[in-house]
Amino acid sequence: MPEMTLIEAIRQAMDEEMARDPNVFIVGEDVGKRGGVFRATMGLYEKYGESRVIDAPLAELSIVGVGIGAALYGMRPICEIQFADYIFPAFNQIVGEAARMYYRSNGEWTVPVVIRAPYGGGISGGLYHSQSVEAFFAHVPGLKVVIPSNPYDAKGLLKSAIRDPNPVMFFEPKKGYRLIRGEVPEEEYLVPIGPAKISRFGRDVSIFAYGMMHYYALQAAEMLAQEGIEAEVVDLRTLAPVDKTTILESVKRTGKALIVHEDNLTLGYGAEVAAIIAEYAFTDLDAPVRRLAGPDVPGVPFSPPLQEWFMPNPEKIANAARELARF
Amino acid sequence: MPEMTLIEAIRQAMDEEMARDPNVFIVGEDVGKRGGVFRATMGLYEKYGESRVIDAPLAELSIVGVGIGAALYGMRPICEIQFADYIFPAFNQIVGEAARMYYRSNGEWTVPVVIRAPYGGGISGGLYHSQSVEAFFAHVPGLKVVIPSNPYDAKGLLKSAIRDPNPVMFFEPKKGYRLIRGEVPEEEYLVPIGPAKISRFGRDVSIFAYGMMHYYALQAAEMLAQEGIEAEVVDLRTLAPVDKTTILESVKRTGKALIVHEDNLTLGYGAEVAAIIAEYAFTDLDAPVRRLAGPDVPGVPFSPPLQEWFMPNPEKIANAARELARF
Amino acid sequence: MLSKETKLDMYWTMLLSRRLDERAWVLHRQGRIAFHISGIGQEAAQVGAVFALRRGYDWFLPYYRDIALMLALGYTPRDFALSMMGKSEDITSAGRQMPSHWSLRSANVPSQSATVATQTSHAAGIGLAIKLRGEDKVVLTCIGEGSTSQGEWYEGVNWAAIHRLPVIFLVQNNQYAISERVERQMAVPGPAAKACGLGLDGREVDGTDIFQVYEVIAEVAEKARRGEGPSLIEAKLYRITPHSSDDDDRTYRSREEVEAHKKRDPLLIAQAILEKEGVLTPKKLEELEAKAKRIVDEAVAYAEQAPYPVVDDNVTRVFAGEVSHA
Amino acid sequence: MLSKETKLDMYWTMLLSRRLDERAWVLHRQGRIAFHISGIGQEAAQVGAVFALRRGYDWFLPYYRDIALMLALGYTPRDFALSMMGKSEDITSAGRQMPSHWSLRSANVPSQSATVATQTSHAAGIGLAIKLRGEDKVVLTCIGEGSTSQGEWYEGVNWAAIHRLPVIFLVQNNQYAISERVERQMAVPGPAAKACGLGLDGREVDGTDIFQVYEVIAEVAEKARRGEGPSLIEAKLYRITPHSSDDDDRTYRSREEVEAHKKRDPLLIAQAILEKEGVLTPKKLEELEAKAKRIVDEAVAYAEQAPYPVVDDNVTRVFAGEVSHA
Ligand SMILES: Cc1ncc(C[n+]2csc(CCOP(=O)(O)OP(=O)(O)O)c2C)c(N)n1
Ligand SMILES: Cc1ncc(C[n+]2csc(CCOP(=O)(O)OP(=O)(O)O)c2C)c(N)n1
Ligand SMILES: [Mg+2]
Ligand SMILES: [Mg+2]
Repeated sequence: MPEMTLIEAIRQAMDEEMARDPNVFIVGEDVGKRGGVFRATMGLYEKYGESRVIDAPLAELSIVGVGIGAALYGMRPICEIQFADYIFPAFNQIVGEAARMYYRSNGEWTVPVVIRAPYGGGISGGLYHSQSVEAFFAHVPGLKVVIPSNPYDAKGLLKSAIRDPNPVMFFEPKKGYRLIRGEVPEEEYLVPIGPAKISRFGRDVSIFAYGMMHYYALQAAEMLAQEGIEAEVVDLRTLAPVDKTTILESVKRTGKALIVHEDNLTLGYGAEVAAIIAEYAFTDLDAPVRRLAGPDVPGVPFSPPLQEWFMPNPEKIANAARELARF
Repeated sequence: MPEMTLIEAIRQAMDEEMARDPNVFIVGEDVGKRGGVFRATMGLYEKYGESRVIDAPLAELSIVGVGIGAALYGMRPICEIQFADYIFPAFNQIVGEAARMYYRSNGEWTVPVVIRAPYGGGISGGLYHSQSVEAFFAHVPGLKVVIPSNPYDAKGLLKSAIRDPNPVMFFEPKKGYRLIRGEVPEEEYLVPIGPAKISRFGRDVSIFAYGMMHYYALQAAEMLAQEGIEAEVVDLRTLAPVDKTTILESVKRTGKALIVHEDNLTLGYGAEVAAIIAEYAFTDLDAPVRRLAGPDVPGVPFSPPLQEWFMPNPEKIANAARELARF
Repeated sequence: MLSKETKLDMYWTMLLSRRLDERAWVLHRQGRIAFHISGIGQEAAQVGAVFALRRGYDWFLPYYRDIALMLALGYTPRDFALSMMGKSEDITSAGRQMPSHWSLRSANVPSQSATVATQTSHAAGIGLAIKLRGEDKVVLTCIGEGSTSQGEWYEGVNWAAIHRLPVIFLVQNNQYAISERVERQMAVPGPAAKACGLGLDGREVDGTDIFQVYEVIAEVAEKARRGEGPSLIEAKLYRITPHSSDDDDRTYRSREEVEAHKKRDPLLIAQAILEKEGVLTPKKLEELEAKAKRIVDEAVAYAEQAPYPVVDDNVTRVFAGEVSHA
Repeated sequence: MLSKETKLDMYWTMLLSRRLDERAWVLHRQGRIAFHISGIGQEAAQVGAVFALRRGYDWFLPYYRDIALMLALGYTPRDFALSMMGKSEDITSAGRQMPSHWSLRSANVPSQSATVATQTSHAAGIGLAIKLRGEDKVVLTCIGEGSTSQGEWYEGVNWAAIHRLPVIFLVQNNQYAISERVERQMAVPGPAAKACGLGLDGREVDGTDIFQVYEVIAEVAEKARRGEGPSLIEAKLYRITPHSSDDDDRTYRSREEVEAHKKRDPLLIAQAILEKEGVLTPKKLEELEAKAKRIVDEAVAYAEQAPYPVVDDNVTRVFAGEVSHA
């Protein structure tokens, strides 16, 4: 199987779906000749032309609003938001319109739109090029929220997202774009939206993570294994709808839960996972439910030591998991 | 002490603060001659004139953005969003700008703005006039989030909010505007932003709520008392920053926690309260942490039986608390 | 040239809308419905626009005052009555949405929210899809003049202008946004004046004259079909009623002002034109009035006995594709 | 009339900005800084505007390319170097923000984010506060032409137009938004043409000629002070560098195009004017160049040895008023 980077897998997913379905098109800032500021759409403008790879005006609200309109008409738009940080101007369209169209029309109208955005810190991006925004959207019924942690999943999940009749928020850990490599089959495959994946089995403590933090969690588990602590690592992958079953089964096995994300702690995605565990796995627990997250400050600072302080990393994850395992 | 309604207390708070500080002004849709669609600003246009009670263009983003600008200059704007449902167009300004100004400038700039919005369901408002939006903002470091449940607190907290050097989101349970009455002292007072309040002591189960749900929780506690179940009711009042101490002390006493809100369940504010309890009160707990919330659908439906199904009420709260007390 | 039959049909649609709308106010006063928002005074703009387009083919993104527009598209008084009362058979949303939040798949009317201006970029997106597919459909989207203050509105129109999309932006300028007059919304005389800054054709039309509206919309629709891009049409009219059943307009405008505008009632103007042309006789008018009353009576009676939605699986379903909608 | 000294001072500010900006590119190539975004080619518009206003009195909401504007306001090369390297003494944010996210309390420059167009409504709000207090201050806010596609921008300008606020909206039209040409952003020839739809004065100026910019801004500032409202000024210029240190502009524009524009370098244009007027001699120029080099060298040297911020209580503090900022 060929190995490729995360961003190559994402590009391949779009390429294949555009070849398969003439209704699929891309709209976003600099997605055309430039191929996207991260090069996710590189080569697609040349291959599919400017009517299917559309350079949008610098206005996220209408990138999404126009996408919704085209989707209502039967197209399959992929809206690229250049950085997740710039998704807020489109918040009203995503939360108030895309998420509610199916429900409010009693199923008469659907909005099959995919909204892709690179997210996350650790890239010296400061407050406005580092943000994690998944919690806002995972709170909204009617949206699916997907975050891949590796090329295989990224490709399979993005293809599923493009075919999904519902709006899907697809957040890509940009620090991993070129860092994370993995095998991707040549033949066509899909990864279903919904199920989480246990990416490493263990009996001592469950670590729940996604995106870049899942990549780090696996590294932390390696470190712990050398100390004799067997961490189970769960890649949540689909944040909404949440896969309660996998989460609860894992906690049943280990009795201990650590949730990791780079988004800030308060009402970050970990709050929901912790709440689910506290309600439905109460009798399985033999330690407090722990969250390791970005601190509650308004964004990732730019300066190296401050960024380092903000971001969870394999060491911090290992420390938190170790402490929990020893509880 | 004179008795008054929730909305009268809110109006009085603004009136007093405008009289006290010439920098305080109101900006929003229909706040002038019309006195606001809920009449919160009734009489203030006549008293303070059109330069201090400003009818804004129909555009929430700039209601907040203009408020932020004026606040940077040293004014104390109160921005009224006509319904909480219409706050999303201003999301970028609130989350990206107001919340971060102090932090990103290392304290050089502050944004003393109050953003008021009526929220909540049960008023036949359907998907777009019923929403609870507090969880989005409570997730954002740099914002204070306040929800009063009675006239006394509403007045005291709003006056504190207006004097606060930070951006404060002030959400008002609109179903209670005229329904909830209470005594309000003639003399000047403030209620500090921060502390929750134990509004009824009990030993069997803690019910955490705010706004309209707190009003219902007290009614539920009355019903339970007749059955011999003593529920403790905690009015969270300030959602951000959260008052962990009061929450944890209450759980220590009762060993059982029920969190109630009308916002939908997943990643609603209850998730954070549950996660805090699951982490810091683990050894005090003798039952699963329970959440009672609006179902995970994209908004409160309009039709009476559907609205009834969506909304928590005293009976539903009593049922959940009873079950928990008997665990 | 419009045929006599068509003219009569246009008049009839306005009349039916008016009588239905008036009945809604009565039902609200009687406590039989929770809410009403009115299109009275705006029927000419709405019906004139629809008749200039191809029903069942072109696309429509209306706003909450577009009762008459919806009736012209095939939505019935019974549909409206069911929706007002939140009954299960409400075809727009099965009772989930407040009334006047339209949706009608059969007439290419996507579901609308209450959040003003959100439909503008949807209209552009539909226009883009039409252009991408090389079709000759046209999109009409309506909005109030106050709502053109939203950045949303501007962004949607800008898209259509840049890509020369087949979209007609019809602004129903009724001079108020709840209590706020148009001078609080913009520093230009009216929405049509905004067109020059956006790079599309902008025109004003007397929105109380259904035939003038028809002419203008027909003309710009033809342009759109020829690939000559979008237009912004401002229909000047007046909101004769309070903003909604929750409003009390005496706090912000005089009775004299409202009375003066009632003299420019679009229904009376159309009636006068058609009487003069001999299309409408007193007898015909009486017939139509009786028919409208009967239809509205029946609609309300039907809706009142119709069942409420029940709480079942359907009510918790938030995603398409979980069941097959065969 | 500008004095010789002032003209020389204007030139000097442009020159210093240019040399500092060039050094940033070098530092980035050397891996000594993480990021740079350039103002090269835009200095005339920025410096011309500041000199037409009252520093320390009027208010400024710049955008990320406004290095020269900031230097004109008293921000120093050392300040910039500290910020580029995320050092503790960075006066804009103590290392929290990326470079070029300006803030300078002493010069009435509120802290800026990276999210384009957000400063526009802030500028209107400051203008409103000035008007409410009856003062004669003026607000200048800058933005790129691409960013005027944001609904945000429109809403902010609309406020200023409605209330006739003392705000100057300076659009630096450098013809690209990253890779997208202005035709992808709007259906009018340029941002100045948007003014007619918003109801304010709109003008174009040659943004490569510092003295023309000065004249126009001085004139509209005077108008604003007299209570005659806001203006929209489009400075036509060209982005000579790639968008930022992360960009590769060869993917979307030809080298010939860029070279052609280098001939309209605002620094050379100002130099030619001043040489012709006898204000600038070869000797003086040499002096200034040497001085600029010295200042930039020192700034970089200082910043490189300066300490990083430490993780202390200050870094977790998100609310004002928890401590007294005495
Ligand atoms: C984003 C948003 N903000 C506020 C409202 C509340 N609201 C409903 S209608 C209305 C006035 C609309 O005025 P206009 O656009 O002129 O339309 P009209 O009602 O006069 O036809 C307002 C403020 C809303 N629906 N959406
Ligand atoms: C809301 C938002 N979306 C996207 C970006 C990413 N971005 C930064 S600069 C830029 C282009 C801006 O172009 P223009 O306004 O013309 O200014 P210029 O950079 O050309 O000076 C983009 C898309 C951003 N900063 N903010
Ligand atoms: Mg109106
Ligand atoms: Mg540009």
